Formats: sequence, structure tokens, C-alpha cells
Amino acid sequence: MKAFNVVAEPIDPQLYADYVLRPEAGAVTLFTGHVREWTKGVKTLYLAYEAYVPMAEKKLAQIGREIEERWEGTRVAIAHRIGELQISDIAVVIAVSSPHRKAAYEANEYAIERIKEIVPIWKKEIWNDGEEWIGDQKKKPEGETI
Amino acid sequence: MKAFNVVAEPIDPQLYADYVLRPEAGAVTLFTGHVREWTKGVKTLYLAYEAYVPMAEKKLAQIGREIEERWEGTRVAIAHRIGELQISDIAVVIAVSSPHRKAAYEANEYAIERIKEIVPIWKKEIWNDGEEWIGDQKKKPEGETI
Amino acid sequence: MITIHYFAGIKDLTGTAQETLQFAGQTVDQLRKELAGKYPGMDENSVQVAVNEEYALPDDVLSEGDVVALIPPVSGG
Amino acid sequence: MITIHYFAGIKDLTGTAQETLQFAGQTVDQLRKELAGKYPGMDENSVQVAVNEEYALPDDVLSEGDVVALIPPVSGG
Repeated sequence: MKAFNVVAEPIDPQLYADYVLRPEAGAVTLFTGHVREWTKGVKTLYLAYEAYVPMAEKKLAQIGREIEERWEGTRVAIAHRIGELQISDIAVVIAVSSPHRKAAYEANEYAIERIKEIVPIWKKEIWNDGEEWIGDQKKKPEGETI
Repeated sequence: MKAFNVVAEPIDPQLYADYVLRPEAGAVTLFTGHVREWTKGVKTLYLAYEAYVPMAEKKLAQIGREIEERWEGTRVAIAHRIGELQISDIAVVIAVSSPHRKAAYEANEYAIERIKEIVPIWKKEIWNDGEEWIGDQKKKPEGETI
Repeated sequence: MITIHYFAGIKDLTGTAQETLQFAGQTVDQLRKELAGKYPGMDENSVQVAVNEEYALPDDVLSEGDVVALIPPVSGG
Repeated sequence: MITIHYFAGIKDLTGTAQETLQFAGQTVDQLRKELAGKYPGMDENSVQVAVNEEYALPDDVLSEGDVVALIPPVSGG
């Protein structure tokens, strides 16, 4: 298991929670992002994720470093799944341990925001009557992009 | 498994994450509070938790209701362990599902804050040279206490 | 009779997990003062009282058969 | 030669996952404009360019053997 992982198989979130646990940790936050059946009144049949895998794993690791620098004593592991995912399947898991709970919550939320900004992974939604690649339309990450 | 549970045995957090997952859920946050080895420079040998069990479970359920009223579409499960716990053991698990991630983070953090305010559970820290019941010294919950 | 449960540090102080008292008709606050007098060292201001598994107000009147608990500052999580 | 990877909606547009071009010595921005001209419908302003698995700046100069990727707006999570 890699701590910053892009995988084609179902994700076992407990592996990532176990990875970050240490004797110094009083808190572990585990976020799982799931395929949701309804988005803005439209029923999703399934999702397909694609990644630029080597760069995506580098960017996940970068997010981990950002967190460990910003919140002292944290430890991070992140995995994102690619391929076809059904309703309720886990697309992404983020595990953060920290001596105290506040940092574990903040750092975990920071990780998902950063994933949506800088990690080269794309989601295609497939409905009954069509499909579409979803672009987040976020502003470009500062200072590192054209 | 009860959704609002005080237990004497080790907690399997995945059970609680699974309980809150639904097709409408895009996000699940799972918080686990663990026995930390060091607190303010003092090494903990182990912890002992005691609860007023029936009231504690009622108060956990109340926290669940508060969350489901405050953050629409959320679903909550909480368990707290009692008895002797070793370093890294899980003392508390909080699972929250939500259509969107923001509510899942906020509601989860709300739950741990409320647990520390109103749920009749007590922690005794045991060190090499002594032991002490820990009182949180929080202000009393508003409006419902003397 | 009412039943009174003790926990954590208060149980260490009272030396017992529960006892029964004739106290129906009197208030929660009267009971708390009574117990603080009976067990020196109990910090009455930091102790909450639950009646039948719900936090009670000082002026609530106790009834025959009530189950009371003295709740020292909680420290779960 | 440089290698160029395409993903998601851009891959649908180009009809290929990768190609190679003679482009060493020219800039990232020149390449982006070149490809936007070659593949009508590519929204050049929303596409980022990565060189050797790192986001590049418009004025970065490409070298022989570089691996380039066109990155449409990401939508992971």
C-alpha cells in the first residue's frame, strides 16, 4: 500500500486509517467521497474516473507534505480510485492523524479542497441519456500554472 | 449494533461508517479518538473510562438529532468505549454522512464538541506515578443544567 | 425513596456507587446541598444533577422512585 | 521529440491518448497555441500544461525528450 495512491480496485479505507495511526495521535479523521445517486436533480448511473497516474500520485504526496508542514505532528495518507464506479463506491479516501482533533479536521478538509484544485484526475458522469466530463471550473492554482 | 452506543469491547469504526452510508451520501467523515501516549509532557500508561451508560446513550442520540436537524440530509452514528484502554485504542468513533462534504466535516466536529460537553462519560488517566479523573472544566451546557 | 448514583471522582469520594435516601418532595438543589454536606470535599458547584437520565434544574422537585445521578464534569472523547 | 499526453475531454477531442512532436526549444505557451490550432474546439484558456509531471509556466522552454500533458480542469474527489 502506498500512502499516496491511485488505484483501479475498490479502496479499503481502514488501511489508510491504520497507516496514519501512531502513539502520538489522539485523533484520526477519515474522509471518504462516495458516488452519489442524485446531483442537482439528475440521477447518476455511474461514474468513470481517469487520472494522469504518476503525476496524480506526486500531487497527492505534495498535498501530504503541505499538510505536515502546516499542521505540526500530522500524518497523511490519500488514495483515489479510477475506472468505473457504482453508486456508493468510494472514489477517494483521506486519512489524517494528529495529536489533537482540531488539526485532524482542518487538515483533512484542506486535503479534499486541494485534490479538487491540483490533482490531475477527471470524472465523467454517466446518466440515462448521456455523459459528460466534469470540469470543476475552479480558479487555477496560484503561482504554479499557466 | 446500536447507532448511539456505549460499549465495553473494542470498536470497529467501519461498522459505523457503513451504518451512515446511503445512496444520497457523497461524503462520509469518520472521526476516531485514540488514547495518546503523551499529554503535556506526561506519559500515559493507559486510560480508564466510566459512563452512566443509559444516560450517555440518550445524550449521544440527542447529539445525533441535533445534527440531523441542523445539517439537512446528514445521518449520524456514535460509539464510545468504556473500561481500560491502551495506547492507540479507539475511545470514540463518530460517523457522519451527508450529500456534500462541508456538512460532513462540520457536523462531525460539532459531535465531538458536544460529547465533551454533555455526555456523562469520565476519563481517568493512569501514569507511572499516579492517576486522576479528568474534568473537562468546560462551562456547563446552556439551559439544561444547574 | 430515591436512588442516587455516583461516578468517577465523586464515587471515589462517597466510597459507594449508589445509595437510597428519603428525599421525595424536596428539590434537586436541596439534595445537592445535602450530599455536599454529607461528603466533605465534594465541589458542589461543579456537580450537575440528572434525574431519570436527564439533566435537572435546581428547582425541580424530586418524586418517590426517582433515579438521580451526580454528574461531575464530563471528560469523554 | 517530445511526448504529449491527452486526458478526459481533450482526449475525446484529439482522438488519441498521446502523440509525439518536434518541439524542443520552443515554449510551453507556443505548444499550447499550436495544439489549440491543430484541434479546433480545445479551450486553450482552460487547459494547463504539465512538463515531466509538474505544472509548467508559459515561458518554460521544452527540451528534447520532455513528457508533456495537457490538463483540462480537474474534477477528482
